[in-house]
Amino acid sequence: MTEILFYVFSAVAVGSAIAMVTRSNPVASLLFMVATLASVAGLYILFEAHFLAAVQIIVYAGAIMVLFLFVIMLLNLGHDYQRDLKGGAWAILSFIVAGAMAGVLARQFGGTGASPIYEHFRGAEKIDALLAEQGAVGIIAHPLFTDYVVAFELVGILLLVAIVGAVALAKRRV
Amino acid sequence: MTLPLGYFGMQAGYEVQAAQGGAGEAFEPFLPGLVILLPLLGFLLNGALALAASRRSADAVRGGGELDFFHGKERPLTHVLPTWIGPGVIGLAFVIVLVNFFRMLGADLQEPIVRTYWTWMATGTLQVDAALQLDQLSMVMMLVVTGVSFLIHIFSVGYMGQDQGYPRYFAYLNLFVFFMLTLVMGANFLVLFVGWEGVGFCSYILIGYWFSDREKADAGKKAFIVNRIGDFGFLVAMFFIYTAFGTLNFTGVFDAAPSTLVYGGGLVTAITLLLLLGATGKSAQIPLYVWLPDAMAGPTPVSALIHAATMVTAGVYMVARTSVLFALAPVGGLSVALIGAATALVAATIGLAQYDIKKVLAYSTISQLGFMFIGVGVGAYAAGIFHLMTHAFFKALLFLGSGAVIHAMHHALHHTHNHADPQDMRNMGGLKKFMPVTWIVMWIATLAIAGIWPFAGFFSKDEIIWYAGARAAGTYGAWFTLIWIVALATAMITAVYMTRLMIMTFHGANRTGREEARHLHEAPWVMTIPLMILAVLSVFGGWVNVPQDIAESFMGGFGLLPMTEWLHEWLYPVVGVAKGIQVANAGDFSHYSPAGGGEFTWALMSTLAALVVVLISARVVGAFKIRPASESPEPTGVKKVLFKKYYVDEIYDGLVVQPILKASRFAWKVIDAGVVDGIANGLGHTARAMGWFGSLFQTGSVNTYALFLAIGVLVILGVIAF
Amino acid sequence: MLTEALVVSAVLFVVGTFGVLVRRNAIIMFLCIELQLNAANLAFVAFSRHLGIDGQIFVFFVMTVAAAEAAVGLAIIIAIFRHYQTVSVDNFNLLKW
Amino acid sequence: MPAFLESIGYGDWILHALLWLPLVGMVAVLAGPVARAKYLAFGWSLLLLVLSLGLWWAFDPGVGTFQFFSSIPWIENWGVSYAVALDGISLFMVILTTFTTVVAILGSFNYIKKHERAFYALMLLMETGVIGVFISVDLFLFYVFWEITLVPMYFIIGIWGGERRVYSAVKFFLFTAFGSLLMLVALLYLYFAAKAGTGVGSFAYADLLNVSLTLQEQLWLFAAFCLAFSIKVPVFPFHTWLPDAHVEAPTPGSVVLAAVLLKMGTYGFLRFLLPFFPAAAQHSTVVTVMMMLGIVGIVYTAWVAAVQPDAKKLVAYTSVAHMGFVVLGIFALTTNGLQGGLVVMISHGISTGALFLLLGMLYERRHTRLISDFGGIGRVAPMLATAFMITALASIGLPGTSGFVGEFLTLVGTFEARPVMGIIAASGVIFAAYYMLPMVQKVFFNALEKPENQTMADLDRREMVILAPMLALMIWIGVQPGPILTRMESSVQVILEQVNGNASRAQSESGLETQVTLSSATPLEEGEEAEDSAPAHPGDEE
Repeated sequence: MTEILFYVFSAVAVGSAIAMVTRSNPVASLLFMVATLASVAGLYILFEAHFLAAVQIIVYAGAIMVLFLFVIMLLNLGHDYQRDLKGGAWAILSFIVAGAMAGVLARQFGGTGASPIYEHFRGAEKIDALLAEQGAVGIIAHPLFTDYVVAFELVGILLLVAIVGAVALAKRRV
Repeated sequence: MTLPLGYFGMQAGYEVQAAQGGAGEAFEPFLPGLVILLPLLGFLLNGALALAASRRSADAVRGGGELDFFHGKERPLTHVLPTWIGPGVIGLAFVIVLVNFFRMLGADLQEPIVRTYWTWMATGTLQVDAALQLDQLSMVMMLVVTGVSFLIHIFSVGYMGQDQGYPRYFAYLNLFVFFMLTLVMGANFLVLFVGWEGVGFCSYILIGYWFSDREKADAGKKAFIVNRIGDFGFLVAMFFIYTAFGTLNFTGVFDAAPSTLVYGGGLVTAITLLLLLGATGKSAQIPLYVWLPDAMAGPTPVSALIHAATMVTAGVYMVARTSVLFALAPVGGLSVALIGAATALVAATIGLAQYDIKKVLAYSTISQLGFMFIGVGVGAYAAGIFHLMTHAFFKALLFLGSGAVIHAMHHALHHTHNHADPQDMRNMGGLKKFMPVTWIVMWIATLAIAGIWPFAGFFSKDEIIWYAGARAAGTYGAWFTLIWIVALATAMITAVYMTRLMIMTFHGANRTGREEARHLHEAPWVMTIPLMILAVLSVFGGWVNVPQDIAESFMGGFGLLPMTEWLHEWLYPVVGVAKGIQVANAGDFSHYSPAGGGEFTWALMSTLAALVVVLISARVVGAFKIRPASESPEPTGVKKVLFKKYYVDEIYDGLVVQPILKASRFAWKVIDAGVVDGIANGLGHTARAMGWFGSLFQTGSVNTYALFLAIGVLVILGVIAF
Repeated sequence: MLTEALVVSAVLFVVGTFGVLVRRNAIIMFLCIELQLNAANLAFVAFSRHLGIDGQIFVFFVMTVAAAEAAVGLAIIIAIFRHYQTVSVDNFNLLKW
Repeated sequence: MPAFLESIGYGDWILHALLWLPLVGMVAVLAGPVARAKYLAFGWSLLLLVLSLGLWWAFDPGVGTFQFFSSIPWIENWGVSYAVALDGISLFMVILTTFTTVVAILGSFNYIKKHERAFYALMLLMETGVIGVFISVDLFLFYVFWEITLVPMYFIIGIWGGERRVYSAVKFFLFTAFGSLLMLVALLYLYFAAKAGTGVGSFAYADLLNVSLTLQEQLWLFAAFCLAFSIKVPVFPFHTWLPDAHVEAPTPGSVVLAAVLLKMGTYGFLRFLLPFFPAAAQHSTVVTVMMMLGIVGIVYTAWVAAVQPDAKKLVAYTSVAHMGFVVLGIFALTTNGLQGGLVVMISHGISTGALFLLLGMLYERRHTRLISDFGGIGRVAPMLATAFMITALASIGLPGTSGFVGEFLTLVGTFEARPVMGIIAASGVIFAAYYMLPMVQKVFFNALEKPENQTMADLDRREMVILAPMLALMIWIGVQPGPILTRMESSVQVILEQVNGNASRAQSESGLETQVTLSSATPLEEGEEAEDSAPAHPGDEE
């Protein structure tokens, strides 16, 4: 079951990602992106990252993508769009570079599992135990407010600065 | 300055050890440092006055006018004090020198007295002291320098009295005497070199004394640069001496030289030839004589002091001082004599065709310096110094006399606003009735320089010619014979051009113009008294060194000349070593005569010949129809070549000066700005081109940057993966 | 399943990269970058299953930064659009030399 | 005097004071009012001069090695320390620096009209940098100060310069920075080579002195150091930045540049190049090349100088000629040559500094540097003309002035080592007259024709105060150089011993080491290995 779900989610994620990149209509792209994000959230669930999956749906697919949509609409890019894919040699060059990257990454990740690094991959049971003990939120929250509390605070400040910056930038000059 | 007439028990020749009378007492020098310090003090005082005066006149110039210091009721203090300070310090120095001289006379001085004041330069290996040396040679030079300087300073009081830069003039003149005394008193080569360059510098500022006149400033500059060429030779000679001996002290070098250096060896020959180069620069010999005629741009007393009596004889002094080295290098000595002979002849022939009275005297000086070079070159060092001394008397007299003439001419022409050249002899003529004193003393000097008995020049010149002939018997005999013949011929030419000068200036009809002639008058006493003193010296100065042969067989009988070969005896402790080396290696030929006959015969013949030449040329020149300069035609033919000084200045300009200038411009424009800077700028341009190439990747397009980024990531991934 | 998830992550990342390279629309480029971030997130999550919970913490931070980035980035795009009346990056090429 | 200095512990604090007090002054100048900036800077630099003069008595002439040594660890991991000391060579450079700074600041009172505070602050910063260069005995520290000096000079030329100031400032900066970077590379190589030898990384002068290097290595390192110093000096083919920089720089900038900055190059030759790479420094070809370059510098630049229409450029070229004498004297590797070179450095600092000041005074009056714009100035400004004449004579080395002592000793030293070179170089005395006298004549002599020259003012009191000590020094050093020569003699001997002693050692070892290096790793790699093993002996670090 998990396996099947994994492949389904993966297929949807990759397929809609490709569609997102190739669609000319920004709104269509955006919607495909939402689909990708949702499938990735599904993958998260498969990996027992329930909290992240929820955040992915709510914040990413929900808030951020809506923000994008707002901007597209605000700038009135939803219609009269023109095809903005670069063509010709440039596209071929990009494809070669991206393909080469994919090849290298695949070679790196798609190993047989005989690589020594996989020897250490024996932590799943431990995490399951923790999960059972602390719950999906607790398992994230605990380290976040202990070991990573400084980073957490800094990220908070970053968001504040981003808000101020966004307001300042987007504000219409009077 | 007359020398005390003491008779020293006398033996002819050099082989005999010179045992002076009254021997035994140690020589105790009297304040030798003060001799040098006094002129320096004078320079400082006069210099301060000069600056004060210059500031006043500069204020006037800035206000748009000219300040005439003599316009007011009385002369300002800045123009009064130098009259006393300038000659005063020199006079005091002369007195001190005289005291020392008498002390030295009474002592038996075999080794020079060296007074060390402080260590000048001392490195780990080199030690040079600021030290002065007193011996017979420097004593003679000190007497000549201070004595003649003193007279010329007094003369200058009259001659320069109305010059606006009066204190500046005396400051320079005092500074010159300071350096000249340093030159002759220095106890090592480097102190000598201080004076050597110092007098060159003073010559530069004194020639260019009227610096607002471009030609005069040019002449000064030329003198300094040409002198520096000679100084270069001297400098290199010092390097050789230092590396050979490890010291630059005269005593150290000369004591060690006979044992260290090989007779006629390459090292000593190189040293002597380099010293000779130095001497040709300072003493205006071929090939570096060209500055001296131009140097006549300076005030006439300066020409008398620096360019006749003292500075230009520094080369002769130096050769005599380093006589040991020259004796060890026969080729060096021969070169000195050859250069002297060539210079004597060339300068004398040029002197035949000049119209400027000072130019004639300038070439005459060069020619006479050539004689001195012959003297020191053939090994007759005492004879060279002897001629140096007598020449100082009569040539200073001639220059000062010409100065008096120019002074008078200048005033006369000034009164009538005539712009004719006051120095051109064609504008003179018949001056004897206006300036009888000058006329008489100048004739005395002329007879002296022409070599007529019993005037000073006769003895000194005759002796040089005699020794030149005597060397004809030894090695390089053919060369010495040539030198001897040239010297004889030059002596005759000397008589011709000097007679021509006298006739054109003082005899015949007056050519100044009627109005101008009314303003011609004799110079004031302050100028004529030095002339008269010098005239006395020109008559009797030669008697300090009468050849024994002549003294015994001719004049000694009259009891007129109590001294024979006194100067030779006096200088023996200094030049005796050199003479000994020469005799030991080349043989003694002092009594050889190339064409037979004894010293007395030749002396008689030469004085008669000179007399005849003077009389004949007086008649010939007197018969010429001379017109004032403005009406005279340009000289033609041989006369033009002589008048143009064999075009030597033009040749030097074309062969040396212009090529160096061109090379300099080439170095600047092509090499420096072109190649060197071009390479530097080229590197800059290359960097720029590379930057431009790199900037092609900066398209400004995000996609492009993203692609580069992706390629970079790919490369890093590839490195990790493979 | 780890290997497979990593391959998916790689594919998503490369697709995002390709999008950044070929799209001219600045907003879509942004979306592609978000895609790349998600690809990375996926890898993190996949690893966290085996190596510990820290991977998820990183994903959390990445999301926060992505949000901030999106806010500022979109604001910039709006500002640029006001100036040029377009969001095609071909027109924004003044940043050179 | 020595007793008094002893009682105030002079030797303990003087070097630190000289190094850091200018910075305090700089802050004070920047913080103070604009109107007072120049007086404050002048007073401060005068204080420093007075302080530094104590060195004259406190210094022990008999000791050739470093005196007043003090060292504090700075970056311990790299073996960098704040180490300062003084010997007979740097003594005069330090005093020359403090003296020149006073003169330059006093000479810029009327010249600098804009950004006065910044200017005087930069002058004081320069003083710190230059003194730092001369007293550092840690190569890292030395390099830091070496680079610091670039900054103020760059701004002084670039802000207060003439029309082409930016071009000149950039040229100056690029030329010198280029050489410095190569020197940095060589310095690091030397550092690692030393670390490989001893196992302890250190930039201290004494530690780097005895690094054993093969002849091949020495030659390469020598080349890198030599290039950096040669550009600074500047030696012949690298000299073209100097005339441009001098012409465009404001008067005080030129004075400092000529009097002090150029000396950093020759000081580097003496302090680092010769003792560090003795085998290379004695290598026959190297010596020949360096001496040839020195001679070319003397003769060639003299010729180029002679045809310059711009008086300041002329003097700038004469700087190159004088520095050619220094290079010649240094590479003669004789006592006379080295001491002569040092005296030329001092003499050139004073006389050329004075020449630039005088030209600056002329420029302030007439706003031109072209020789042809002057003429007959001697009549309206006799004091100026007299001062110029004396300075020019010192510059061309008339006996009795400082220039002669230096040039003579240099030439003697050169002649001892290479007679032919000595003779060719001696011809410089002719060409010195050839370039200087026509300039003097065209500016101060000849007719006073141009109306704008006729109202020119003579020296005022401030200018006389500037020039009087310089003129006095020129004559004093010319007449009585003994005290200076004795103070530098021991140090020069030490350097010569280092060159001769180390060279023989390096040569005896080089035969062995060349074979080793041919087959095995280069020393740099050895150094890295040693670095890895270094933590194994933590005790060695201390």
